[in-house]
Amino acid sequence: MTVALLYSITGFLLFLMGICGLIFRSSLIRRALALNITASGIFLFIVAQAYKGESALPDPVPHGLVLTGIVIGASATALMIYLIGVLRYVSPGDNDSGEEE
Amino acid sequence: MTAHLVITVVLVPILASIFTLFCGDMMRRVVCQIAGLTVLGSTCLIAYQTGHSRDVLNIVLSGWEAPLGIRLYLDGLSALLLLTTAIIAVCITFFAEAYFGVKARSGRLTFFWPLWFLVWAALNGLFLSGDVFNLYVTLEIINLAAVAMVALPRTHESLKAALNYLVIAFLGSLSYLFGVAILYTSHGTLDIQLLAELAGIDGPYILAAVLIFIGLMIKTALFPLHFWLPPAHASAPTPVSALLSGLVVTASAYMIIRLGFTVFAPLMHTPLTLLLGVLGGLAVLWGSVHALIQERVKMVVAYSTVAQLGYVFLALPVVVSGSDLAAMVWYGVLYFVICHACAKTAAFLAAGTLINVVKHDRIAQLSGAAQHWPMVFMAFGMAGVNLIGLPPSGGFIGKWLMLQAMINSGQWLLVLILIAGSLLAAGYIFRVLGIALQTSEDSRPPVPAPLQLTLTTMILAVLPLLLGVFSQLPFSLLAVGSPFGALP
Amino acid sequence: MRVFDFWLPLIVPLISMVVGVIIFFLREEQRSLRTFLNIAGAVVKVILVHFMVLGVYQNRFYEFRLPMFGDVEFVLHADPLSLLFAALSSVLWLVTTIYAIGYLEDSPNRSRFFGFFSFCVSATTGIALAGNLITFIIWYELLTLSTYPLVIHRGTTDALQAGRTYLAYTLLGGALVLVAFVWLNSLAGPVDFAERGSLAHVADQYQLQLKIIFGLLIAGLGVKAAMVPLHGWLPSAMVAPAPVSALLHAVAVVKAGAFGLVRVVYDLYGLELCGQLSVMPFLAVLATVTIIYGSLRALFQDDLKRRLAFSTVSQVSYIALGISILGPIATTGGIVHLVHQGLMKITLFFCAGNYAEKLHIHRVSEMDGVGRRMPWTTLSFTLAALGMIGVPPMAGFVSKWYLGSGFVEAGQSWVILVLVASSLLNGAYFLPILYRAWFAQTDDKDTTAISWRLSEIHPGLLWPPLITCLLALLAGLFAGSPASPLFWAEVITAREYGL
Amino acid sequence: MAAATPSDILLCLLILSLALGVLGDANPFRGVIIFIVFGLVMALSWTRLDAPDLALAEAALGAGVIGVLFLVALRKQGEKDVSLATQRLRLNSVTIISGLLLIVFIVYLGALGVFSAWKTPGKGLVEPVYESLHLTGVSNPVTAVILNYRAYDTFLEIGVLYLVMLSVFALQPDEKAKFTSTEQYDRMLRSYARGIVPFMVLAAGYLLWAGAFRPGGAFQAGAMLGGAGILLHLSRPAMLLDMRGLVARLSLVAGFFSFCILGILAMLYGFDFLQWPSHLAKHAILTVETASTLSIGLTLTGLYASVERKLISPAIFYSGEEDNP
Amino acid sequence: MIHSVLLILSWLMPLLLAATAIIAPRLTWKALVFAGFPGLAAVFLVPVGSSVEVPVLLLGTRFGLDQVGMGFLFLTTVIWILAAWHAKGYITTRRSSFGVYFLLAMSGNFGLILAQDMVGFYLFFALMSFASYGLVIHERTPEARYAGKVYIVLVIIGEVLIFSGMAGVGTLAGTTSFAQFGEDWVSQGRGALFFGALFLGFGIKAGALPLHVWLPLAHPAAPTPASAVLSGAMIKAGLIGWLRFLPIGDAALPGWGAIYIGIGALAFIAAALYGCMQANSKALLAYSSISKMGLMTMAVGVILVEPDSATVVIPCILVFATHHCFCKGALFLSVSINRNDVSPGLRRWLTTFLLLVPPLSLAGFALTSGEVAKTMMKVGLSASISVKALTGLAVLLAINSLLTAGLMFRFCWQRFKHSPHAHQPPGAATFLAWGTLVGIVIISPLLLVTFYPVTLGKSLSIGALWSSIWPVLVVSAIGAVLVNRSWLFVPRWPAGDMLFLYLLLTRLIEWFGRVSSRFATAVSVDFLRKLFIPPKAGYHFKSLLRQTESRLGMATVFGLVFIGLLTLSTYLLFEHI
Repeated sequence: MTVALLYSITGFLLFLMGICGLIFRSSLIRRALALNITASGIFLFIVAQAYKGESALPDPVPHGLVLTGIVIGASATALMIYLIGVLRYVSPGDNDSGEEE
Repeated sequence: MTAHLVITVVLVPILASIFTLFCGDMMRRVVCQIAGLTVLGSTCLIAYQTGHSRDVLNIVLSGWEAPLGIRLYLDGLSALLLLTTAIIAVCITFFAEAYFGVKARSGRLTFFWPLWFLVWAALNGLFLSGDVFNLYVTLEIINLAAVAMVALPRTHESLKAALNYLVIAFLGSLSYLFGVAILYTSHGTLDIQLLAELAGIDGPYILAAVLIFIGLMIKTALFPLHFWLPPAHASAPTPVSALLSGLVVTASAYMIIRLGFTVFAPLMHTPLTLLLGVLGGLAVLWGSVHALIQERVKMVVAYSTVAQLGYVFLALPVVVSGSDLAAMVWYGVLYFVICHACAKTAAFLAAGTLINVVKHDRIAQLSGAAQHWPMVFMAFGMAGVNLIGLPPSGGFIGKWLMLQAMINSGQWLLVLILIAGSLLAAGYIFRVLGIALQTSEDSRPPVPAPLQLTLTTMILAVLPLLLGVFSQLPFSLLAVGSPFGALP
Repeated sequence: MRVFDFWLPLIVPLISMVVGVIIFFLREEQRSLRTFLNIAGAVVKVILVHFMVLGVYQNRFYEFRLPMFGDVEFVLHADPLSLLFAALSSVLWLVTTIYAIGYLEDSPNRSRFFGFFSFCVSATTGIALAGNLITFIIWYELLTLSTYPLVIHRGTTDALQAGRTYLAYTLLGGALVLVAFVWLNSLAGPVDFAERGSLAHVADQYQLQLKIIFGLLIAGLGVKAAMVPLHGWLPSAMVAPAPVSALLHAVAVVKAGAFGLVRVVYDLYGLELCGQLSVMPFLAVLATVTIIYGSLRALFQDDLKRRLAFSTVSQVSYIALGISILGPIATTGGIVHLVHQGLMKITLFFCAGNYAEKLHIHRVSEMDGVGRRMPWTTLSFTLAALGMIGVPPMAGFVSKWYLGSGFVEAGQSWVILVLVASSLLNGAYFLPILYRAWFAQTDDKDTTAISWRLSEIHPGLLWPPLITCLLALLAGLFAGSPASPLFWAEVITAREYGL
Repeated sequence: MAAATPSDILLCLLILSLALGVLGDANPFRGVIIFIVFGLVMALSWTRLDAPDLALAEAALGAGVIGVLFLVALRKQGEKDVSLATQRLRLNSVTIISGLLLIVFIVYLGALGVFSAWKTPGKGLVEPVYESLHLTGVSNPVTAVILNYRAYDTFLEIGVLYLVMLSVFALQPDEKAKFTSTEQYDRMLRSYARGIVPFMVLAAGYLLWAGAFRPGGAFQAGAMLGGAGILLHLSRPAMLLDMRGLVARLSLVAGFFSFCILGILAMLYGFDFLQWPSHLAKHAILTVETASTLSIGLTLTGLYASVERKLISPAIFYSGEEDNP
Repeated sequence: MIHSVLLILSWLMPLLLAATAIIAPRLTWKALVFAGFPGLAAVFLVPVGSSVEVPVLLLGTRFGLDQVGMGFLFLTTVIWILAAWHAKGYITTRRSSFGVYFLLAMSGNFGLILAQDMVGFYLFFALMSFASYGLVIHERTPEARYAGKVYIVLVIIGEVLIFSGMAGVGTLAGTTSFAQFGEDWVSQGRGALFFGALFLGFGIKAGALPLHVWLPLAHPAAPTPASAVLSGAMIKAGLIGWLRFLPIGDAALPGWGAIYIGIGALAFIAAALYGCMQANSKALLAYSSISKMGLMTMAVGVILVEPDSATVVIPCILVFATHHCFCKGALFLSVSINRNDVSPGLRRWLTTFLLLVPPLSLAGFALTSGEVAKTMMKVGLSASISVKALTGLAVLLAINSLLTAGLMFRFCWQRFKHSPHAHQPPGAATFLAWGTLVGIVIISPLLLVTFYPVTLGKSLSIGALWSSIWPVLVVSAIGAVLVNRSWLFVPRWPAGDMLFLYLLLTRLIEWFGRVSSRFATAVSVDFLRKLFIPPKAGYHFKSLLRQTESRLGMATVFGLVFIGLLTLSTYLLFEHI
């Protein structure tokens, strides 16, 4: 049970839990949370696989990927939260400024 | 020289996106047109050069060779896709300008243009990208921008559709990302060509393949995972839904074909393709039947997208039986996808022109519309010809190749589904045309459709027919760097 | 002159297409320009086709080849058979255009009508000149597309319903033909239509498949040729305006199906293979059933155009019957009937259109004493009807004569009974109409002589039936002369049978 | 390979339980709080797997900014939104079936030997990165990867941030956001902000500079700057600029634009796109980093402001009527 | 050169005149009489055996005049011209339409005689048949329309039968011109079938027994000049058809010959008997024509049995045909003449004498053409048939002469006793035409003798004279006794005899047609659609679709599908390692 395997499995489990959370929760904020957890799961897996042991240097490329992933995940979540806010503000049928009915 | 030309195809729209953020109304229009035409020009040059030199181009970015740095991969397929995207994009740009009209000159709709050019840049980036993770990033840009544009009208339905779309697309991207991660961990590189060489069936490879394929299936709205597409496309403003149905969905279809035939080539001969084929068949039937019962033109066209994309997967089981048939499938599917992009955009633009004039697209109230706006329905008809797959159109050639492959491999059920799909497509296209061609009683003088809208729709409607008749050039271009060499 | 020979087969279908496109963009008011374009296009087309006819007669080689994708090519090749059909459609298009201009004098959206009208004829000529399978399908489907708007031109609900049934049938037919051709293409590679069939190289390997493909082709082409189980669309498509039902359902669409059958049997499968596969009896039985069924149904139709439609259903199957009996005379009969039936049937439809337009008569029961009021139209109707029955000197007799003697020569004398029965049935449903037209008991007691002045209806509507009726008469009367369709049919059969 | 120590197992169990807490918890507010804790624990795990850069980014961005956004979204939601009401996890047929399917899926993966493959991860690209590290102009390998080896990815990633800001602008209601009078903000928050903000900016500057040779870099600095911005927004809205004004747009675009300009310059000098010549690499990376930090910081602040429905706008431009809800 | 022009002009002239009717109807009416002159000129000027080739017309036609053609052309042209002349005075209503149909029928009749090839023959035969429909229906009375309907139905059946027979013969014999017919085509393949078709086809026109039903209806209905031509010339077309098509004088066909003779004899007797019972004088004459045609059918039968007797029998047929044409024509024309329209005195006696001559001639009274024709026929037939058949023939001839005498007696009695319904006196032309025709009848014995010298000796022998007189004397005696018995029941049988059988048949066909068409509509597509697809199916189907679609949209279902696909694809790929 090496470090890499342990964290990879945790990451994989996080990924699956995130998907289940996404599916069984209908509220949008809960879904945003679930998506973030899924993303963290993937990143944990990547970094776990990049870990080469105490003495060896870890592989920086996955780290770079994860960094980019985190930023993208964060911006996507931010957009989602913003949309949730706007949706709550715009009541159904209110034709704010759309061009058709 | 072409290396720099290729980069400009990605950079120019980005610069345009940035400039449109700052300049005033008149300047913005000029910037849009210049950017559009320059990208169109450079894609034509690229296509000509790839067709002429007949060899594949690998462009190294930031100076580092493959495993470390990122490579852009330009072969016939991506050149043709770039060209088609450019043509469609220029038409959408001119259409959107006339469509939004005064509304887009001030207020929040001015931000449509930077978003739109960013999507165009990401599309070009995606078609060129030779790196799996880079594909993820470009795909993510396209999806987030698409979500934003779907939500543009800020009506309740469009926001709900946008949120649904975002959640599903984000899930698709994440599962794709996980697949990429697994590929990297087992092979140590992210470059498509290198991965293709190292491809060998083992545990992680299968998990990666499953995750990537399902992620992309979500993005291309294949049958069971398609429910997000119709509301998103129908409630978005027309230029956006044209962009979504035409280009965004084509991008993920392109990725499936690209990865399917390079990185996951060994898996092409496994029962996985049968599953994809079955889902494709169901998509064709389900989408067509639904398109038949819709009340709004845009919903009809949206469901038609679901149906037409089913064909991409329908032909895959044929690859299981023999490699020479795989070539026919490869060419057939790609040609079909390209013509479908033009035709679908034309259909949506036609619906948009109609909405711009009549302010609604409920089919029931459209009786006699063809009398007032013949050109719009002529364009819709021509686009319909390609969607049905009737001869003069490129779609027909795609279907002809797929049909030939299916018959050679003896898959008669697929032949049946393909034919049924075409007939059902005829059903919903002519349902709309039939009602429009009725003689309407009210003789109030019709508001003439703006020329810029009708012209752009007509150009895009004629394109698939031209691709159908003069199919020699595109096929020779497609043959450059294709995994199967020239069409047998 | 090589270049001219290369481009000519393409120019002929393209003329009417270009005219069609230009007309589309004309506004409704530009009536004179539209008329000029129509007539000019038609005349130029007729001249070019006849130029090609002379050329082919001197064995010049006209072929247009455009590679499409892989080894598939878009081929337009002018051989005697194709020119026969092209000549028929171009001449009748000219006449029908004149008629249509007169008929649609003040009706709405005529630009759209004439646009699709010329598209449809370019499709017909394309089908005639098609040199291989894929070109044939392309024009075949284009024909469906361009005829649909014409069928629903009036825009009424039943026109739409007719359009729907028309589409359902023809697209199904097109799909069957597509599957058959693709299958054939995969079995035998890219195949061109050749004088004596071009499937010899795969004949022995794929006996069963070739039979199934033949069945599919018969079904697919049978839809347009209105063979029995698939003829439902023709009577209901009579809702279309008269010029449409005249040119399309008597000549272009129906003949395209029949012409397709001729092409498949002679230039694709070839005689020996058809004989070898023994599929001909199947076609013969189908044709016979259609002939009898069509005539029987026509007997009980009170609506004039529906009666003519059912008569077309039965008459077109003569061609199929002629082909299915493998003998030179029977083939000539079948091929020449292609032209003769077209001439006679279009006259009948023109007259029906005139009655509907001038006297608002749509039903046979209302036709009492119509001969007195419109003598010239009824005269041409009578002559054409007699021709359909097969009474000399009209063209109908010549083709029935060749069919009859062909069946005897081929030893299939039972087929003559079919001819006899159908002639009787023709008599049974045409003669009452003639009786009503000329001899019926009209209440108005004017016994003055019929006034034969040529002003009974708008000249544009009067002259076309007279011209086509005259053509039918001349084709019958001077069948022996080299200018007649019969002579050309014999040239075709001579080449088909390699005599 | 290093064997898993009990502390690792504990850490993983903690992570999993926190994730369960976030998803399973009935009350959404508590879910968000647990999510923030989850983010911090994740940062802890990054340090364990010696990826300090990621730890910093996760802490600042993942837990920090996103956590705050979730909190603001929750506060804005209020109770009336039914979806927020406490919800039990419905155990109906669909959930059971998918649970079973998941188990079958995991069993199959095990049988496929996926997990055994994960035990010994491949060697990846460690050697090539460290060999040519000296050419990249920076000593921190992660910064080298994201700003030199795979600069194109980071270029597009900045594009994503730029894109999100664009969408936020595109979806703001047209009417100008009304600005509230300053008294509402309590004294204590203002004085705290006055104290901490300069240090945060200084720390961001340090992080930016240290990125070249020690964990840190543009994103972490940007996140820190964002945090500072949010704090400022909470305490003294008058201070900051109107997000949609010209200066704000310019700064937002700075990172993305700088990448473009430098890439084009590289191309003009005959190098590949985004290729920094070794001697100039350090300076190029630095300029890009500063520009991106600035735009990241501002983007995050703008995101926060837009989610809070009040775009920051100086009093001078707009009248003081009451802000719409 | 002149011959070919005449040959063509004889049938072209009436056609051209008919065409002019469109422009100047009155001119056509005036020139009606002159239409027949080119034909008459051809009879005298064109030598037998000359022919002209028109390759362009139809499938290459040839017109010529052989011995049979010459004989028939003579009688046809004479009767047509005189009928035209008679019609000038007789027809008052719708003159131009009568004129057109008259001219078309004339052109058809002349053309079919001259045609030397099958297709040309068939063309003119059809033209004559269809045009004469116009003549039959000219009066527009209900009886005329009914007669016209029966006539046209049988004409069409005739046309079709002839067409199929002709097609068969043409291909089996390999040529379309009559001259090159071999006789072996009958034995080939289905030769018998085509022979039968030709027999029936021309039998209809010639009034052969089972198919004669249209004759007794059409002739009375048609105006007198038309019925004169119908009965005089057109009925002979069927005979010409037989002579042209069938292998006369080539192969011996005993079977077919026997059939011909049998039917001919039956007609010969039964028709005459039925004729006596007719009240309408024109119907009476029609039946007498049928019986006379029966005799000629027997003659043809004899030729078929004894091919080499053709050279003798054909002249007899020609003689008998000419005689019959003139007498029958005169009798029909006399129907329109009424004794008391003429001022009393010498002219009335002359008319009564002239009225009596044709019946006597038809009955074969001494020194009349009838007697000449009958003796010639008897001599001709006896020369070629066995002795036993000869006695049968003599008996037949005797019975027939008795019956014909009876017919004629009844005819004269009806003519003189009942003055026809008030019919305004016909024009002078009618009288003159009738008078000339009777004159021809009177001099016809001389004409026949000059044309066919062989007949002279035999017809003057005492035996022949006696055999021609006794039947007339006997009948007139009986008639004189019966005529003034008022109690006498004069039988009146309806005109059409076997018609009711055919009507039953048509009823049957019509019923079958109705049932099959109802079945066809029943099995039509929309019926099936209503049957199999319940009415509201469309609506339910749509709502079902929408429900599944929305259910698919639910997140949970989506998740299930997502995970399902994951497991399914891993399973699929699982065994593939």
